[in-house]
Amino acid sequence: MGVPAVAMVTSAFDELATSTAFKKGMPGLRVSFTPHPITGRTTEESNEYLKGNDPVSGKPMLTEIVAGLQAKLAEQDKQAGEIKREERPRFLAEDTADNLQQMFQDNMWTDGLPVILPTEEKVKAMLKGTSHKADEIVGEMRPSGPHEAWKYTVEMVATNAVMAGAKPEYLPVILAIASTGQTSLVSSTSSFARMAVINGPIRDEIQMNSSIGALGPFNQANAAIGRAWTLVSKNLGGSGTPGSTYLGSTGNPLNYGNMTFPEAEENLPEGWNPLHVQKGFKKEENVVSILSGWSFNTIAWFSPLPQQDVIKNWLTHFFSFGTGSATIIVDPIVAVELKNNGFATKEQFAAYLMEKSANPGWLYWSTHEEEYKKAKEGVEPFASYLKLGETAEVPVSRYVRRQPPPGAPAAPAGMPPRNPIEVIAVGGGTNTYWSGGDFSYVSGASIDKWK
Amino acid sequence: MGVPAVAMVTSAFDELATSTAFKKGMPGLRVSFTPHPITGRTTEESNEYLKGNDPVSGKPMLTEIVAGLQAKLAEQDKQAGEIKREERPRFLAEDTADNLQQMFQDNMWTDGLPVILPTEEKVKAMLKGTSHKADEIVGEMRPSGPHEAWKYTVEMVATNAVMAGAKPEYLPVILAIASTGQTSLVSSTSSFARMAVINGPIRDEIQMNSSIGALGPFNQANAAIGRAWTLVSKNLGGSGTPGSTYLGSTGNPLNYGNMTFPEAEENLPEGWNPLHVQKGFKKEENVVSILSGWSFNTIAWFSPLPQQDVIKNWLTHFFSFGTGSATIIVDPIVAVELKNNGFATKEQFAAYLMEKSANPGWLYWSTHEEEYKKAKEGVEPFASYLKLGETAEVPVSRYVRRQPPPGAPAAPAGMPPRNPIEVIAVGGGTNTYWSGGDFSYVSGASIDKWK
Amino acid sequence: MKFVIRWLVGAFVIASVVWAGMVAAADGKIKVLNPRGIMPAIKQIPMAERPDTLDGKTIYIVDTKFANTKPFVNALRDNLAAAYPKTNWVGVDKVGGYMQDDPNLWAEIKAKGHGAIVLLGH
Amino acid sequence: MKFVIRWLVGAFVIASVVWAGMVAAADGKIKVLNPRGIMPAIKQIPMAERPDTLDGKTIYIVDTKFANTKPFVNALRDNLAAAYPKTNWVGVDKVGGYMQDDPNLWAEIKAKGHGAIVLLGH
Repeated sequence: MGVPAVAMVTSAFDELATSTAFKKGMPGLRVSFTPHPITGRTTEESNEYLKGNDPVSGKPMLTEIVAGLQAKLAEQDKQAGEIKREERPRFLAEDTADNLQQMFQDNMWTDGLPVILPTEEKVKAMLKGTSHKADEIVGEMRPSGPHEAWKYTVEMVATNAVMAGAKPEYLPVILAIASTGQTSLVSSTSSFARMAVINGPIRDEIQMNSSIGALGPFNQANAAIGRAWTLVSKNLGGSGTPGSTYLGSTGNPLNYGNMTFPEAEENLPEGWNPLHVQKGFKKEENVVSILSGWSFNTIAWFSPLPQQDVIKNWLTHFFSFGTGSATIIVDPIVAVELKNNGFATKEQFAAYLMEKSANPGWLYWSTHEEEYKKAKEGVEPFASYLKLGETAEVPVSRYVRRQPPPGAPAAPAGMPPRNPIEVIAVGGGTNTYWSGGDFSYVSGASIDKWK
Repeated sequence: MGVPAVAMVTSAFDELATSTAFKKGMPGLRVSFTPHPITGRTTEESNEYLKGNDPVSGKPMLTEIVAGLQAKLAEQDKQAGEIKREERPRFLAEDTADNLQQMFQDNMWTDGLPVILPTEEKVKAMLKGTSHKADEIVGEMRPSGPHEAWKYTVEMVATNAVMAGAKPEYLPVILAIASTGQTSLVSSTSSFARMAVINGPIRDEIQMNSSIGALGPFNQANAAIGRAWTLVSKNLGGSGTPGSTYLGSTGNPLNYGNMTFPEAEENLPEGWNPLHVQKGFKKEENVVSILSGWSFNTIAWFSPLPQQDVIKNWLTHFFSFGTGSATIIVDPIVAVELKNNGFATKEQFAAYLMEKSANPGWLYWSTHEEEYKKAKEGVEPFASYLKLGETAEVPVSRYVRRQPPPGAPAAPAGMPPRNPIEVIAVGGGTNTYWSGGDFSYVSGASIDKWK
Repeated sequence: MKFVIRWLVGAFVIASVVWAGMVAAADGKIKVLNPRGIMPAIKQIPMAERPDTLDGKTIYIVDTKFANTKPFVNALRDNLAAAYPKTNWVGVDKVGGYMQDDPNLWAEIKAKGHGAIVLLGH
Repeated sequence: MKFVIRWLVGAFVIASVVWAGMVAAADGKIKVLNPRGIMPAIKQIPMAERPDTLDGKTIYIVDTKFANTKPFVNALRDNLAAAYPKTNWVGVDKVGGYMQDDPNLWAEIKAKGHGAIVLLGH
């Protein structure tokens, strides 16, 4: 900024502030810490915080802030130039298999589970899964917008693919995911989840499961590709160290498998396009689509209503708390029922959901009590909304109905995406069930490009 | 039954019907298959099915049913006695590590991810984690009520613990989970998820993570214990073969890690008891609690309302579609806020949620349109409910407020549980977030017993 | 010379032993424990003898009451009755949900019926 | 005899080679690839010189607008103003959400201010 500055950060972000200041080239940055959290504190509570001590340094907070703005700098604080990073040898120091397994765990290079150790022989065998050169740069990835990006080569992705338990024929899918630059472990204090949907003939060639149990731990390709994304995110994308490059307060259990599954394309009703075709790819192309969200509900609820109304009713209520994004995952037999009920395409069904799931007054006001109070006090636009009555829709724009053009750069990690409702079919048809969550489309990448 | 019988099953359950008939001792059972699904079919659609062929045998359906009831039995259909099962040698045939890894995959003895191969040396080292004898029977487990139960010894559990990547000091936790007889892969056409919450000092002794990212893939103990449950369920509990012992149509992504985490006990506000103490165990005991549900929502939603009202409002809407069960997972800083807002115990907060989240008329009628129609037609009790008005609560009993006494046998897998709302604290306090889902308490088991 | 020969013989013996060890290492096979549990024995149940004809017999159609399957169950009864009018087709509901046993119903079928069609799944 | 000795020498050579191989196997160490990516270089940024005193100076308090933190930000300004009344404490909001840059604000602070307190997180 060019002027003396002090950063004020709550004590929960102790590690984050220190490591970020280093990575941004200002290791001597003056930081004052407050007790955590400051969100939702009253003026009285805030005064108490400010009259107390920095919980990290133990010094009185106000004095520390003023000292940070006027105290003489140390010599090293005035330096420019490059700060050296740790070296990156191609091989690790030799050790026994058991010691290496534990070392990968202790360094947080895994998801907490054992890996296949990436010997040169195994990585070479993995690289047979692609025609690309081992030293070609695949992309760069960061935990979220403000973090630094790391780069990685085809060999580095192959190394993590070996670790995840992938077969060489899965490598193009994993390279395609890595090429999007999307981490599966977004660093936000909210605990993000990600989803990877695979379309095209490669689904069968590598024997992925789009039938019974497709979302669960029942198939090597589904599981290993999903897990490879986690390892790529940690080891190549600089993500996933709790407290510095991962801040999700509780964490998200969906990050274990990253919801990686193939769409049940062949069981879609006629006229319903697979996800990649909806996004502008050709049907015979192999494509991975990345989606981002937080929550996953699997609905086993019988109702005499037609499925479109059950889903619509659920969505209306889900939206009263969500981000306004939604992805509906339907069993193929539900898709067929929806088709039979008059929805000729996925897009028609999505449009129906978008139109009909807008919040009626009674639902809007019951989940937005503060706005209700303002409306009663005559504050606009809430007062006008209230005049519309209990059953009319509150005209809050939930969707930006435009879609990013094909090939447009993906939204940065952690940005709330604004996309239409996605509809994806998967499952074995053992029952007319469906799932829904607040996932939205982030980007798609060609798998064929990485063959 | 003692009379000629024909089973009619939809074709989606082809494998299930065949394997179940075998396991129940009637391999020659006459089965006719209908097209799938029969749920939600009209009379016209049903007539069309019945005038067609059995989609499995290709024979006309009605003729086949009648033949099954009157055609002469084959000699083997009249036999009694024992049917031989495959043998169970203690060791597998020797092979290379790579071949064994792939064999475990191909036999579905893993979750799709690589395992640590359970050599005698590694299993012996694992067994040092318990004082129990290797050949002691730990329990029995089945995929769901109607399935056969398999039994397993301490050594068999240790073998699967090695495979999952566990350390010997985790073994008592894994044995305690196995001792409950609860599979993590419930076989139902709905896709169940399970949760394992660990309480007591062992959480720190084995370095589990109850802080930032606790629910995600960031800790060896959390991850390996959760995964061991999957392997135990598959290999010792006879669960998890899609189409025969697993029928969840889409599968549940939460099954990868089985939501296995320690409660952040030390950060609970004073007066808030840890989960195991609520269930009748002593605070210093080490206990694992099993919960069952389907859906998980992580809520990152700011509101000027106090947290109890945000959670209550969300729950009201969630309940309009759910099972009536709920577990709320709060960050410890949310727990402190709730305490400061007047909830002296978890139970007080749960009671508040139970009382206030009952469906008001407008919500009930908007999610139960069929009942609404009946109410308008004067059908009771709906007509009386409707007279209560839009804002009054519809008196549908959602909760059975009694709790199973300590030591009572757990409900069988797949049974919809009826329990009070559970409140569990976990997370690193980086933000005032919370999660909610339709999980309910199934049973608890002592870990110390298996030390 | 004797010493030298002994030494060489010794070396040869070592070579043999080491060679054998190396074959095992190159072969690289390892032995691991069986990860699977103990399956119960299966008691085979003899199936009931079939009558020569269903004419004049009573056959129960047992609805195990999976959700929204009533139209199909009724259609099954009506289609059978139309195709085989000499048989008495009786539709019955099993008590409780699909997980619950109904011994009274099985006893009734045994006493009054000559066969049963049991609907499972949806 | 010459032949026998050659044979024995041959066996000895084999023994040595095999022995070396066996030592490596017993030691059991393996070499694996580094799983980590390429971190960028860090350009160190020299920090701005501090004034001797804040008396008479203007210090901006920049609210990056995390949710529900306004009472704290205002309390910070009021407490500093009460404790250090000779300094001009100016509260400002950065535009947009916490992920958005605000070059106009940084330019204003540089032109009119002598220092800044930036609030990050919640």
